[in-house]
Amino acid sequence: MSDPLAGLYQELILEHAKRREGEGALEPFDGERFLRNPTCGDEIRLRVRLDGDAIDALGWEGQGCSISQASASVLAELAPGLTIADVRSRIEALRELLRSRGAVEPDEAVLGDAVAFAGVARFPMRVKCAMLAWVALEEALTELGR
Amino acid sequence: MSDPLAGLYQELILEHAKRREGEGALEPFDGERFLRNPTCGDEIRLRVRLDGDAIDALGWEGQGCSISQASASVLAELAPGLTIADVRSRIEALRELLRSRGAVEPDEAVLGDAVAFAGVARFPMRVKCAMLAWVALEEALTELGR
Amino acid sequence: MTIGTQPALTEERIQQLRGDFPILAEQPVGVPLVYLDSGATSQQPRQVLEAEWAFRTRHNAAVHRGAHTLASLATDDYESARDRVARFVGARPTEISWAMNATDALNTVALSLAEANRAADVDPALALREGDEILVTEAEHHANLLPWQRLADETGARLRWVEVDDDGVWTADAALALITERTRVVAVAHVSNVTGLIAPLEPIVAAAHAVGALVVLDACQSVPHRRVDLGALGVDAAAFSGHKMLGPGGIGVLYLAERLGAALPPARVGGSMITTVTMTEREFLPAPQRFEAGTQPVSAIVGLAAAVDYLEGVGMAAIEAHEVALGERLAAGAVAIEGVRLVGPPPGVERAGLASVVVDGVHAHDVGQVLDAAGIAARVGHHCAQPLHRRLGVAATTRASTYLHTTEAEVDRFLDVLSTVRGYFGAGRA
Amino acid sequence: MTIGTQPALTEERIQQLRGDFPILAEQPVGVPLVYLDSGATSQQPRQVLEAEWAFRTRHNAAVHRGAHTLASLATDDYESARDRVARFVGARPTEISWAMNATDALNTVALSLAEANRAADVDPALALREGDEILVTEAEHHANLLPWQRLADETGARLRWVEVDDDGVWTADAALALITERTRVVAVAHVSNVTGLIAPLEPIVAAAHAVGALVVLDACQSVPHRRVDLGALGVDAAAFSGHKMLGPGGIGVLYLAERLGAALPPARVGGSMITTVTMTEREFLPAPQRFEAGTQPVSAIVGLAAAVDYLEGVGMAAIEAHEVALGERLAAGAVAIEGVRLVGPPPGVERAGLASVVVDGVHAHDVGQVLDAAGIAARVGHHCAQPLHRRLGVAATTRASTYLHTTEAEVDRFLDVLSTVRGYFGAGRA
Ligand SMILES: Cc1ncc(COP(=O)(O)O)c(C=O)c1O
Ligand SMILES: Cc1ncc(COP(=O)(O)O)c(C=O)c1O
Repeated sequence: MSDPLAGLYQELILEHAKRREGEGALEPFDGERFLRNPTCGDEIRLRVRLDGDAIDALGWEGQGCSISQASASVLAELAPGLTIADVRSRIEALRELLRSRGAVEPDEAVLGDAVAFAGVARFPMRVKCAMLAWVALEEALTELGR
Repeated sequence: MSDPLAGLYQELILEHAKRREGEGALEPFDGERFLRNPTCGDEIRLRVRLDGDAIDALGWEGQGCSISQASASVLAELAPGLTIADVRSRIEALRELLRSRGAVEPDEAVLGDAVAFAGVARFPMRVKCAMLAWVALEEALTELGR
Repeated sequence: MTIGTQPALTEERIQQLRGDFPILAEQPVGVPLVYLDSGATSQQPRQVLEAEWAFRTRHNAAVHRGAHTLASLATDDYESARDRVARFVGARPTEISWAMNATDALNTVALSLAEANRAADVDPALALREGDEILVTEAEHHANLLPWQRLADETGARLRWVEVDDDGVWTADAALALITERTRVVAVAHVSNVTGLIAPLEPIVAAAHAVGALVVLDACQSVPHRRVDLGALGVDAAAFSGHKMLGPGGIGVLYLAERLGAALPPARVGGSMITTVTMTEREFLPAPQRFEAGTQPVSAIVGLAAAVDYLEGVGMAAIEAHEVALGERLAAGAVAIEGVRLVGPPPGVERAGLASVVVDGVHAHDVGQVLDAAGIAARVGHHCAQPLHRRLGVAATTRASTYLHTTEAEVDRFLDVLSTVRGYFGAGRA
Repeated sequence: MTIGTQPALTEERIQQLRGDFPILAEQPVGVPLVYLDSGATSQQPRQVLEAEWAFRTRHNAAVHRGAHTLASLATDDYESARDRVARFVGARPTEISWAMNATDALNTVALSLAEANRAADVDPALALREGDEILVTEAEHHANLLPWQRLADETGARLRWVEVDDDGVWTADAALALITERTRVVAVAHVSNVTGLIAPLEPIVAAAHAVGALVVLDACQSVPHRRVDLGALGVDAAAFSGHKMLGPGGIGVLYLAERLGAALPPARVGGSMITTVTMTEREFLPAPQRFEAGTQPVSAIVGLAAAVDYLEGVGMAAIEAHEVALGERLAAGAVAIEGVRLVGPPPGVERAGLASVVVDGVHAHDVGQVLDAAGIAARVGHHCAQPLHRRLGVAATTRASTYLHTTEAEVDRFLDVLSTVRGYFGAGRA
């Protein structure tokens, strides 16, 4: 395979796309958000359960490309146990990384497995795929007033 | 004045534009036609009275540029006394001359003073002005079934 | 070898034509570009660019307005372009008016019918009432579906559709069964942009006209790729886009057969399409000017006429033969790959020069990415045909679409890379 | 000398800029071209042509659709152009969508309001009912009159208009007297294309908003020639055309303030503006995509952004100062000629860089012909403003309109030739 693709589809991503961490309808839940990427038809329905100021659990159902599915899986692994404020700042960090076109260095301490999405920054058409689950969580929290 | 203009505004045209032969509301009349050139707002209301197979008289009212006014005047001078068939063929001759972009030589025997419009053929935007009264007569005759 | 009066598109001839398309020498990902997305938008030969450059630097002015010489030169270019485009599709010049794109042209027909329907003295030929029907197919592009949905909603008419089978194919019989005395409009794509299916127009036009219905043709994927004689087909209206036929963007063509153009009110109103305007009243010019409100995209129209000249120079019969062969090669090649599902007519049945496929277990977006990395520009998504994709049971497909400059080697390269996709994503492994 | 941060348009600077406009070196009638018809359509600098050439030969592809690299490059160019055009007029990028021309943009607003009005649950802010009023002026271009006439006819609202005086001038007071609780829409030209009058917008916007009416601005003659900040003006919608601002034809700009863009349904429907489509239902994307059905004129949009860059490079303040001075020179020069009547504000009152005149006893078409023979391209006719001309008591006027490349010498040449017209036709002689 040629170089650019390897940057995009890192092993970790392909692996998460198969593992689908957190897939399933979470019950009970506090917030829910359905998002759709009209360009390619990616869809996600994401549910979040809170525990005070922290994320207790995430669950998602959806279909889409490997990037969007992997990204949901990574998020579902990363978020539980973190405070809402912390999760929000990590969502922002991923957004900044993906929009940087390669100018920003990913920080594994902040992003966890999501550092693997650094390569997406060079593929502007895929940024929405990688952000889909994360934006869904962000909007679910906002709807909850958190 | 520069050359091209002299070709367009021949003395005969400027003279007819002032003389306005046939101007006025003809009474009684057999056919009438109102035409408008939307590009420049030229208007003409032309009436025709027939005498058997021949044109008995023409009358017109209108406003417009010197070309359109002169052309109405020339027609009003030329047509009376001619047969309908003859007038129609002369209208066609003027049309052919004006659309020729200079390729057709005008025939004074057919067109009378309208030979002066030969220069209009080089000004495509003015062809409609020069044809206005003539088309009005043609359409008035057609409406009369003649 | 010649096809019609033009040389066939042999490998040699194609290589020669490719020299006219500057973009084909670009390497956006660092390897030679294989452009298989002409169905979305086509690339422009130098001749089109040069025609526009000449117009803009020598004759540019407002047309049909001023009396000055520049305006006269621009008007000549403009009307000459209309004549050439009209001749290209077997239309009279007065049957051709301009739009922003084909979508705009199709909207114009539907909006104009809605406007006609609101008139106090509705022309019975144009009237749409509750109980009337508008017929489309399940495979339509959104551009030839949404305007009719809305017209149906507004008038109370019912939208009906010809269903497709599991491959996305529909038949003349299915269409004819739905054309009844209630049918007022039949709107259909000449060639499907997803399946490559060529619509069985002849019986449909006959049946529609027998019940007094209008036939509106979405000719976006036909006019660029094969000889289409709209007059001979007998459709009432048709739409296509310059940017899909080697021409510039920003120019769509609306064909309205003389009888319809004379009856239809305009969708857009404004300057250059009127005879008399007062503060409360307006009277319109006859077609085509009636449908050309405001300053038209004259440079793009000049470019489109240059594209038409170019296509005629190459020969539409030669282009069609070449692309039909490439379509067959794509279809046959796709079904030969394990885990790849072909949409549309099977190999051996005529299709246009395009093919859409589904790769088992791999999302189309990922397929497109693997192709792109190999320099292959193909299109992934629902191709503005969501109902069709829903019926096929997939969110998205991957489409390769050809044009006169496409080589067999490019098609083979596409098929080659396509065959590696499942392995790459580990699909098919247990 | 500088104006704002840019050098003033001195004779020397203008000569330098003229070098960018290839067409200004043409001689369509064999003498140097004096182009005084920028108000109808402007000429394009090489920079605009080159930007489009580069786009079409290097990045051309369908935007916002494919996943391939070419499509990504095209999308970047497209959105960057939107950003630049938005910034140029003080708008957010999401407030800018594309149209075929300004006429199309104005029709879109009126058609969308009609569509909103047909909805089951009409947004009260957009509702138009019998007894409601739409306000325009008697001086409007047909593009900003006919769509409102039709909207009034369809909704039962009443069209009212601000009357003009014998010179074609109207006042803020006259407008304010007509803005009442019944007013739902005020549609007005920022700068008149016939009189050069600059509309007193501030009090009108305030009064309209105080009664909850929308303000729609026809910015065709303002945005190209002076700095316009649509956000600061507070209008709800605005329209202008690329071809009048050094850009290509085939691209109009529709500005919809965020609150209106969020509420308005689309006029055109089709691909690329939807989220979900079934055979009977459709859901639309938010603005601006909602208003961009089908393939957009991407090359023209890229060209328009290059035009905007060029205008900003020259400096809008410098352009405005130059053209206001030329407008004054035209007006003062015209009234000094015996038998010539000036339309619009008298000399000494600010006007845009254009002037329309009537030559006693000579039809405008004949005036234009004499000018043309001298190489002067001016516009004759009703300039798509028949009601205004009817009020002025003339069928047609002769208009000279300037741009940044117009010199004082060109204006003087126009005035010189104008002063010979009556003599030529023997008008004024007894
Ligand atoms: C004031 C005004 N409004 C509207 C228009 C219409 O613009 P367009 O023809 O580009 O649609 C024009 C130009 O003709 C104009 O000057
Ligand atoms: C079949 C079909 N119809 C309509 C369209 C719409 O064309 P445009 O985007 O040029 O308006 C397309 C192309 O996208 C198409 O393929």
